[in-house]
Amino acid sequence: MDKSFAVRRRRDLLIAAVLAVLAGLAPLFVKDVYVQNILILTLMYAALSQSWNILSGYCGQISLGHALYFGIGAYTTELLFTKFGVLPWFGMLGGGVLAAIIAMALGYPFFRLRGHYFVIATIVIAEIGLLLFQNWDWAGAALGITIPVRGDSWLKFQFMRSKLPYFYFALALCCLAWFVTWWLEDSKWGFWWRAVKDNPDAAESLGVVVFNSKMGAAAVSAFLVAIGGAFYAQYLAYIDPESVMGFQFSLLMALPAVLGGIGTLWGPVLGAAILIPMTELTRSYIGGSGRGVDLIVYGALIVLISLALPQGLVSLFSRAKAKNHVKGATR
Amino acid sequence: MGSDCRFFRLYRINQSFHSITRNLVTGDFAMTITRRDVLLGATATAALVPFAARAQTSEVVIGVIYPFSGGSAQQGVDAQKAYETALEVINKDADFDLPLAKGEGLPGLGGAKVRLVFADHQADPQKGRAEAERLITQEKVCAIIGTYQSAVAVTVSQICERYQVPFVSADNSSPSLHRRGLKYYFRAAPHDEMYSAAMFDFFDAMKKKGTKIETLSLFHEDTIFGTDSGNAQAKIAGERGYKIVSDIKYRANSPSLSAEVQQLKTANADVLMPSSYTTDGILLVKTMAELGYKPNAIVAQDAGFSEKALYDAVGDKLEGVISRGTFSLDLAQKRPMVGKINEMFKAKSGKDFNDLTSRQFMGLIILADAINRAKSTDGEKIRDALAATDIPGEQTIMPWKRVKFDEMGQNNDADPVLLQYVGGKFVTVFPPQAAIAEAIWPMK
Amino acid sequence: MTAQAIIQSLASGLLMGLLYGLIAVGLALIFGLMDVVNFAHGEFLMIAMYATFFLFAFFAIDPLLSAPLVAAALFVFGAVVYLLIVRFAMRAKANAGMVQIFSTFGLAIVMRGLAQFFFTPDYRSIPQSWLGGKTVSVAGIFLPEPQLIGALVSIAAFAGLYFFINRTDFGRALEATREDPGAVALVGIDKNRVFALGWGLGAALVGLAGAIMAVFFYIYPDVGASFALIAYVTVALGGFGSVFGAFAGGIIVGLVEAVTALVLPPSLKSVGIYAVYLLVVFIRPRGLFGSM
Amino acid sequence: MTALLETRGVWQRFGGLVANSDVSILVGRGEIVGLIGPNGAGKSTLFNLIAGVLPPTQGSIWFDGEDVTRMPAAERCQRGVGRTFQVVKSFETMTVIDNVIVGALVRTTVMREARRKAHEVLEFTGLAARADVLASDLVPAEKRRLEVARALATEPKLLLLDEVLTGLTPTEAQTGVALVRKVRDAGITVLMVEHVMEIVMPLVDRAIVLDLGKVLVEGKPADVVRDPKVISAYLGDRHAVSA
Repeated sequence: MDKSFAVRRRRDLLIAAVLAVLAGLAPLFVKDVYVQNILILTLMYAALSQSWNILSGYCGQISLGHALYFGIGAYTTELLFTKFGVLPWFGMLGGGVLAAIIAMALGYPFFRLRGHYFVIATIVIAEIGLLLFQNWDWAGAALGITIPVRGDSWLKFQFMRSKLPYFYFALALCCLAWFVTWWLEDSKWGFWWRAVKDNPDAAESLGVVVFNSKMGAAAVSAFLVAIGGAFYAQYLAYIDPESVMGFQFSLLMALPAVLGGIGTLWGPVLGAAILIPMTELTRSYIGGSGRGVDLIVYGALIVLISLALPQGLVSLFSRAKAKNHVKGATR
Repeated sequence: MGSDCRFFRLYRINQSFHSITRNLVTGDFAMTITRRDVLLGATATAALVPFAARAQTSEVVIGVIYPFSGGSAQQGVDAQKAYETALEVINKDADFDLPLAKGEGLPGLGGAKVRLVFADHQADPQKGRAEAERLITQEKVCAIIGTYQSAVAVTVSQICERYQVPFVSADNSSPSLHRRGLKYYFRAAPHDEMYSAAMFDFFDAMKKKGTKIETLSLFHEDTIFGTDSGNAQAKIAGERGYKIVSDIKYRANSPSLSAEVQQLKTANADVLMPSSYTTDGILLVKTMAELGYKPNAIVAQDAGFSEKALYDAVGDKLEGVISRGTFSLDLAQKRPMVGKINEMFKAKSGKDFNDLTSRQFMGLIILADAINRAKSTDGEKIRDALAATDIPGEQTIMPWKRVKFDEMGQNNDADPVLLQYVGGKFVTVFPPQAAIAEAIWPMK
Repeated sequence: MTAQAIIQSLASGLLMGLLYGLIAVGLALIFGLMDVVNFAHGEFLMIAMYATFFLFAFFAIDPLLSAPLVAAALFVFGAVVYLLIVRFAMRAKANAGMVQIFSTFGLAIVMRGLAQFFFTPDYRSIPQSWLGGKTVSVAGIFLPEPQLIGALVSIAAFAGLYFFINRTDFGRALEATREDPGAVALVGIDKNRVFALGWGLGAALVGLAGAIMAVFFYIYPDVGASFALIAYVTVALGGFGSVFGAFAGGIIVGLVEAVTALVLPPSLKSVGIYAVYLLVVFIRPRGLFGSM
Repeated sequence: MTALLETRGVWQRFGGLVANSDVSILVGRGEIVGLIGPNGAGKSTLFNLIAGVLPPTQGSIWFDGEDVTRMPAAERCQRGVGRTFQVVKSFETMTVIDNVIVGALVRTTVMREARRKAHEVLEFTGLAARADVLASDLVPAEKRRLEVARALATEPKLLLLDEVLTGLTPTEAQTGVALVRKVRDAGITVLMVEHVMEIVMPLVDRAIVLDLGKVLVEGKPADVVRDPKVISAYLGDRHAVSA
């Protein structure tokens, strides 16, 4: 039994490595920048969703306010860069650390809340953040921050036309988020989180400090999401409060995990790989009509998938296996 | 993941098929390749053999980026009608004294027809940018025009700069846009500082005639448009010695504006200066009526206050409101083509030209004219042609002196006008050379 | 700031708050019945406003008269949404919370798309109606008639709801189903029927709110978004599932909004609402009147 | 025999309601102690106080020579207090083995070690064959056993069992009784709350009877059962009458 478990973990790692290599080779075949852009966004949302999944999927604290951390990552990086000339790489780390600290500071009161009270508190705090940035003149308020792009530079992490550096960064971020999840899944933290999600009282009785577990999950999750935010800001070279802190980001972090399979290792990647190209393509090819057809298609898909596959698309893969499993076990 | 890979493959095949057929038809290979691109592998369209753009092109493709879904989808829909009207003028023979109106298509490119490709940016800068990139690399557009939201114009113009494709900012009014040192950015219409300056010129003129205008209330929404407009107004008011008695920045699409209106009422300035989109404009006027606030005068920064929907809803309460604009149907009296073109637009949209749609129309005409003069679909040549643009005001549908871009791509000769809403329509009241009536002051 | 201005602000806030309560109560009712948060609640409001608008535009029925019609239409709509979507969402064994959040959220997007498709994204509003633009002025305090009537309708609706839940057979069935859905099956109550009726009732209430909102608000496919978050905060503030909580929550939200706009820049006025929500749940994690 | 657990004059009030008044009990090392009493006697409240779910209104609780009165549950678990729940609280989306690993992780952070330990406990509790089944797929009796297994994985000195034997079929109950004995033989002290006297009396070394929040009688099971005070306390309670 131990063996089968270890084998499964190794298999996951192997699949991930193969996928990462294949993804890394993709630009050899995909020359179209529009498609490259979709790939980058897919990888970025996969990474974000994977990070969101740590707090909301594994630890069960459903956050619809992660846009706050995304925005903090973006703003920290760009404020440091445009106001003080700090290289984005440091800003990115700084943003991550700041987001983690804020996540823990907020966790202190928030983690007492349960269910919808918690969800609404997360939405509300992200809204507050958005409103504050919208009114913060030093940070550009609604005008946002335009990042001066003066040519290709790895040091400043900016590139005029080539999308490849961004692509590989997004890929690396996605791999990082996946690997962190993979690694934590079979660790004290991973077990604690799942226990807290399923039953906090029982977890507490087994020596799990529920509060600390949630704090740990929040910090890791916020850190990774903020890195994503910093990346997005560099990629877009322009940020304003609505476009980095809007509610839509909180949703776009949650949706891939929900569609793919919440609280699973592969769910967010799978969900993002389907959802993001779908949203982009529906908008590009049927959105120009101004008649909302893209919204209808997109919304209907969310309804159908969440009703038909409550455990996400990964359950399609594991269903056959699970059947064997139960059979074997009852025998 | 299998299904999704397949999905991509199908999609790519479809794409290349698309581009191949398009290239066969149009022979339009506008992309150039730099050595760095090759080294980095980001050859964009390297799969396609690069050719120099040819003079003989049967079709010129222009990208149009607007919000077609979400809260401001209506602006996108209206814009589409405006551009289609301009397209008709360009591609068909029309007897107007406008560039390209006579004869079919672009004579400079052997009568090539202009084709528009519409894209939806959903008011999201990232999506705007992605669409701009798609239009440039896949649809092979030779120029882009847009975008309604200023925030989207920021990213779209960045992408255009990188690909050296001209961007015509038809209807963005944020002054920060042209000050970023972009070579490929052009705006024929005025920006908010010019608009605001016109308002204050008007106030100065009114004061000379003995009207009491000392205090102002600013009322602006909190996105880029309202913030820029509010800043510009506050700055000029300070310079010219007007006192701002209340400066209210409010959240766009608030469920209620009672508190805001209450403060405006308490301040009771000589002039109320709103910068609001349609939704908030409707709510503002209704709330003012409900709370019994009748300002002496309203001088609005366009946007919602030039929309038909707003006057349909609350027009009865707006008798005498003044809005800035760049367009006036009054011009039809002097220039009959303005009325005729307006009828063309009305047939498509059911609406008269307003400040936005007229700018959109004019933007495309100016862009097409430049392409025609460039005799090429090459981005740099079009850019040079745009930079050399000099169209006299009479050959536009606008009350402008002329269209000529400064080194930042801004047309400083686009004189704004102030229009007053009287008896269900707009009357030009300022500047004097365009005015056909005296302003009614105080309103109603 | 004069005393009169302050009183005016508070009065406006109170009237608006009662309307917020009316908008939110359907959400509270449905949650109380079956622990489901309808994330398409704002879109329910949106179609109610459109219904009112079209009844006015095509048949010249004043919003005040069409309110019951709109409520009835929304009742049917709510029940259908339950039977077609929510019923299945509730069957999910795993991730039940997620499934109902995202199925109703997806519905919200579809409804916006459909509204755009059928009604165009143009902004509508009802220019002339019995109440529109009329105002009662008491000692210099202006009380807009639409909001005033809206507030009265809200109070009446809450009173009616209270009577309905406590005094009628259906109300008792509702209450019993809420307490023990398994047990009511034994006494012959069809759980699905009660839930469908509950959804209908919740939607009818938001329909009522929509009809009144249509008098003084603009209407377009995204209009629900302006109210959705306020409605959730209102319900959570009062305590999920508590009908009285929604009433109190609405009043508090309205007043806090008005007061915040007096002391902070108005663009930050929702920050006041959000801050009060956070403050309340930190002290009472189940909201003011939440009992679960 | 030194006391492993001691409560000294513990009171617990919920508003006006007094659930425990002045309860002082001792549990010695290696004992199996039964905590019994009719409905509403305050057994569960006392149990929760000992497990650390909430602190008592008044009085103190000592475990292994240390005052743990205000110590949170997780920390008590680290000190060696393991517990089960009256209404089972399995981690439903996790497999049986993963449920137990959570417990084992209190003593080690090395996953391989925790997994080994978990397998060991599953063997011990007879759940080894079900290791890879989801907890939600277990039958009720198995879920009870899983709770015990999970608690055992934390290597407790004291195991608190909350009505683990109630509601089982006679065969299942017998297996349960055997398991509790086995646990004690492994050197773990057991304090079990049971409502139904007849099940526990043969099993426990000592019984403490609570009634109306107070300790009514304490002693050898045989003596307790015969005590008139106990009989009258249980009178009217249908389980006791049937017994």
